[in-house]
Amino acid sequence: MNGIHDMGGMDGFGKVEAELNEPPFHESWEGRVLAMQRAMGYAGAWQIDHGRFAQEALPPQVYLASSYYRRWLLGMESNLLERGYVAPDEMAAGHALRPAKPLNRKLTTEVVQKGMARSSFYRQQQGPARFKPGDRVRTKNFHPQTHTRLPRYARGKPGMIELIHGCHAYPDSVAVGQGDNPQWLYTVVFDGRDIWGPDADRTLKISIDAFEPYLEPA
Amino acid sequence: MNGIHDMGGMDGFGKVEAELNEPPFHESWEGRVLAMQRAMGYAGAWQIDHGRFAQEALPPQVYLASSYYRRWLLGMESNLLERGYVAPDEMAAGHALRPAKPLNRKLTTEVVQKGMARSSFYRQQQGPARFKPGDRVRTKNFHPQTHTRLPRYARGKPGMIELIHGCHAYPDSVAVGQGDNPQWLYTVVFDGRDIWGPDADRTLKISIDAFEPYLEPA
Amino acid sequence: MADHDHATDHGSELSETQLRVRALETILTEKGYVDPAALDAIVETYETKIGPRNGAIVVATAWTDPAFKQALLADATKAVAQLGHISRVGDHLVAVENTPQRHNMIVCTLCSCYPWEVLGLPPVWYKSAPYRSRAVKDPRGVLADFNVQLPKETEIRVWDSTAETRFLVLPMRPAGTEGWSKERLADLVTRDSMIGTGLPRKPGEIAQ
Amino acid sequence: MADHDHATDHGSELSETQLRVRALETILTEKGYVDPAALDAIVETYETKIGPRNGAIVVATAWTDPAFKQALLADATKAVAQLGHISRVGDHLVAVENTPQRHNMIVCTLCSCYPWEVLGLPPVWYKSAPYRSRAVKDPRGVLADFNVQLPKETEIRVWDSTAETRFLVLPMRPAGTEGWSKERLADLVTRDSMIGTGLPRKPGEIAQ
Repeated sequence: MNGIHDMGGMDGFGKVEAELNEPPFHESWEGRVLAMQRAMGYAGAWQIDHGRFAQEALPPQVYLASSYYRRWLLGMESNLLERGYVAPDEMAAGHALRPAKPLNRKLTTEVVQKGMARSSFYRQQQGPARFKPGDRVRTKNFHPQTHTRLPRYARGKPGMIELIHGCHAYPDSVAVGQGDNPQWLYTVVFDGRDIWGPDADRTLKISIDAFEPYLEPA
Repeated sequence: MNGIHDMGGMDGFGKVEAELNEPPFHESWEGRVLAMQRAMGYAGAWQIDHGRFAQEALPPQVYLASSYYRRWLLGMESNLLERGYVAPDEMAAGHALRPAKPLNRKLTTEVVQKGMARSSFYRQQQGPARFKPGDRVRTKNFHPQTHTRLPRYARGKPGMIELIHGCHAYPDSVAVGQGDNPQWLYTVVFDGRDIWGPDADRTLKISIDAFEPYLEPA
Repeated sequence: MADHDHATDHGSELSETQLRVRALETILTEKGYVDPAALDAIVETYETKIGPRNGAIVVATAWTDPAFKQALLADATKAVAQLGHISRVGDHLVAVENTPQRHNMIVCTLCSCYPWEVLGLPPVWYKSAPYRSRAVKDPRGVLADFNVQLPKETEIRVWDSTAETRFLVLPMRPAGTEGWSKERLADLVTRDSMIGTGLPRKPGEIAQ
Repeated sequence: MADHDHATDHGSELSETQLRVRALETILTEKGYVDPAALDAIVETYETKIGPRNGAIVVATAWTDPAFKQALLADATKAVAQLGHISRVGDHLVAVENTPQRHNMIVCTLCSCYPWEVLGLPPVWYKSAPYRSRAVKDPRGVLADFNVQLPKETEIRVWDSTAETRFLVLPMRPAGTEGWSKERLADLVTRDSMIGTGLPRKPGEIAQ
């Protein structure tokens, strides 16, 4: 979806301001939100793109007015409700009011202490890769109402395949409950002027990681 | 600039909700803001595109969180300050602390009662029109940090000249203090699928009014 | 939609804006830039004199006078000025005609440009992010929000008012209005039907 | 940047969020979905174990061991895993090398993807709208915000992390560090130099 989250190339947000000696968390609730999200992910309650889609679907004014972990909280709440892990009356009561929906597994202290690796998104390939490094491609111009990982600024643009990352679960399918639908993933590099026009910085190259359905030969 | 104001084609804002029997103003201050803006415009304090640019330059989170007339207020305040009509200490004090900067004229009750027409934006042509109705064109792909009236969704897109509106003051120049720089103005019509991709409503045509520098032959 | 000022931090939100506007008017008045009586007159004009009835008369005239309709579609600024009932018409007005084949809808995605002279002040929804963002991409979805459904094959033409041109939709005259007076026809012409988010009332929908 | 919850209406803003998070943890615990002790362990892990020192060791190793550098650039996931000092490395790590001709910078415009295993939690600025919006369009302007100025002719390559691939910048080894130990070199490697918004410290910039 063309949500406010897709902000690459927007103007008006001001300078980047770094904080000296920034702590891992600014408020203790932030750590709890992160940890709950990790635990629910480990349990298989939803996938990373469901988490992203839920945040993207926040009204733009809410998205911009909320801090990073506040957005995680709001996204997590909507996934919990939407998928039936928590009911609205439970959310309102602040307590469980009925039995849990079963989950695959539960995150324990032992698992955490052994070290939690990020999931792998590699999937069995469904066919040969359509492109190889060096190929000229053009990104498609599409504007789905649903989750996609092709940013607006990079749609309908000519670029070149630079890296091939194997076959990955396809976020556009995963987020709408249509399964992994594995797709080849490439790093596609663009000249800054093809993206931003002739006045762009001439030394700028931009790459995205693009799934094969985002691309057509150029 | 690619500000939040350029929201054509964004998702996530929800349904359009009309208000029954909506009054002209919801709060009395709204009318005062509108009237001050009209009075300052009549006086020649700034032009309409300066007013627009000042609103576009509001931080996106402020823009979205502010009502229409609140944005007018914030834009007007920034034009008053930036152009030296009011000094920051006067704004803070809520009173004039020094003499006014001269203005061309002052809006009086008589002028209002005779009926205030909108300004004309017609300007003397600087050369022949480059395009005529029926011509195929392509909008340019550019992303200025400054004011422009070519929306992002319509950049780099093929279209057709439909109407020619004569020569007009050019907002991209006016807003940055480079004068009227008159340009031919056209209505350019696009097929919805050229804008939004193959899944777009097949019955959709979109037009914008585009100044000649926005266009190249296709 | 109530005006609600989220930009301020704590309580009494409206009064923050109100105080700020009052202070500004004080400064501009003391500086001699504005005359409060003239501001009153402007507010009064928009509250009482300029509204969609102006546009409705234009539409009703076009429905009953073929020569005027032709003139309106050729040069709306000039045609409306000659009609005489609107005291002053700015330049750059364009009228676009709905037909069985094509439905027109007006938006300003970049700000909220609107033909004030013929329609009065724009409604809040017209200036809102939902309308500005969706009208160009999903006009049938927007029409559904207004409970308007058009035939699937009707072309939807969205006019994005990106310059100073202002657009007025000339809706189709409802059936069953043969012989009606201009004034009676004007009662059928809603504001939304001149923006393209609505259709004119049908004869049965107004008091006889 | 202080965390400030503008989304709520009146006063005690942080406590609204805090209460909401506590309620959620209560529900999820009562439901049996989460174990508070495991949540404690996760928080502790991010607060104490996972941080940019992990990445700094990777970089320092690449600076001192040509075979490792080659392996890192060929397959960072595998190379880092074999290094062994990071307990678990997820798949999909890619290292990109700065050279006199090319400077790399990492961003995630769509959310805030970041190589947590090697750099720890991302700083607030990395997740902020100013960085996400500007890095792809005006990277030299962003570098200026970090007081970094690169030669005009240096290619700036911005990697937008739009999939699960995570990128680690391998900065150039500062001059004057011949014969330094891996540990001493690692002290030169800042977090920002591995994101591409900074450069490694010079020998004179750290305590001897």
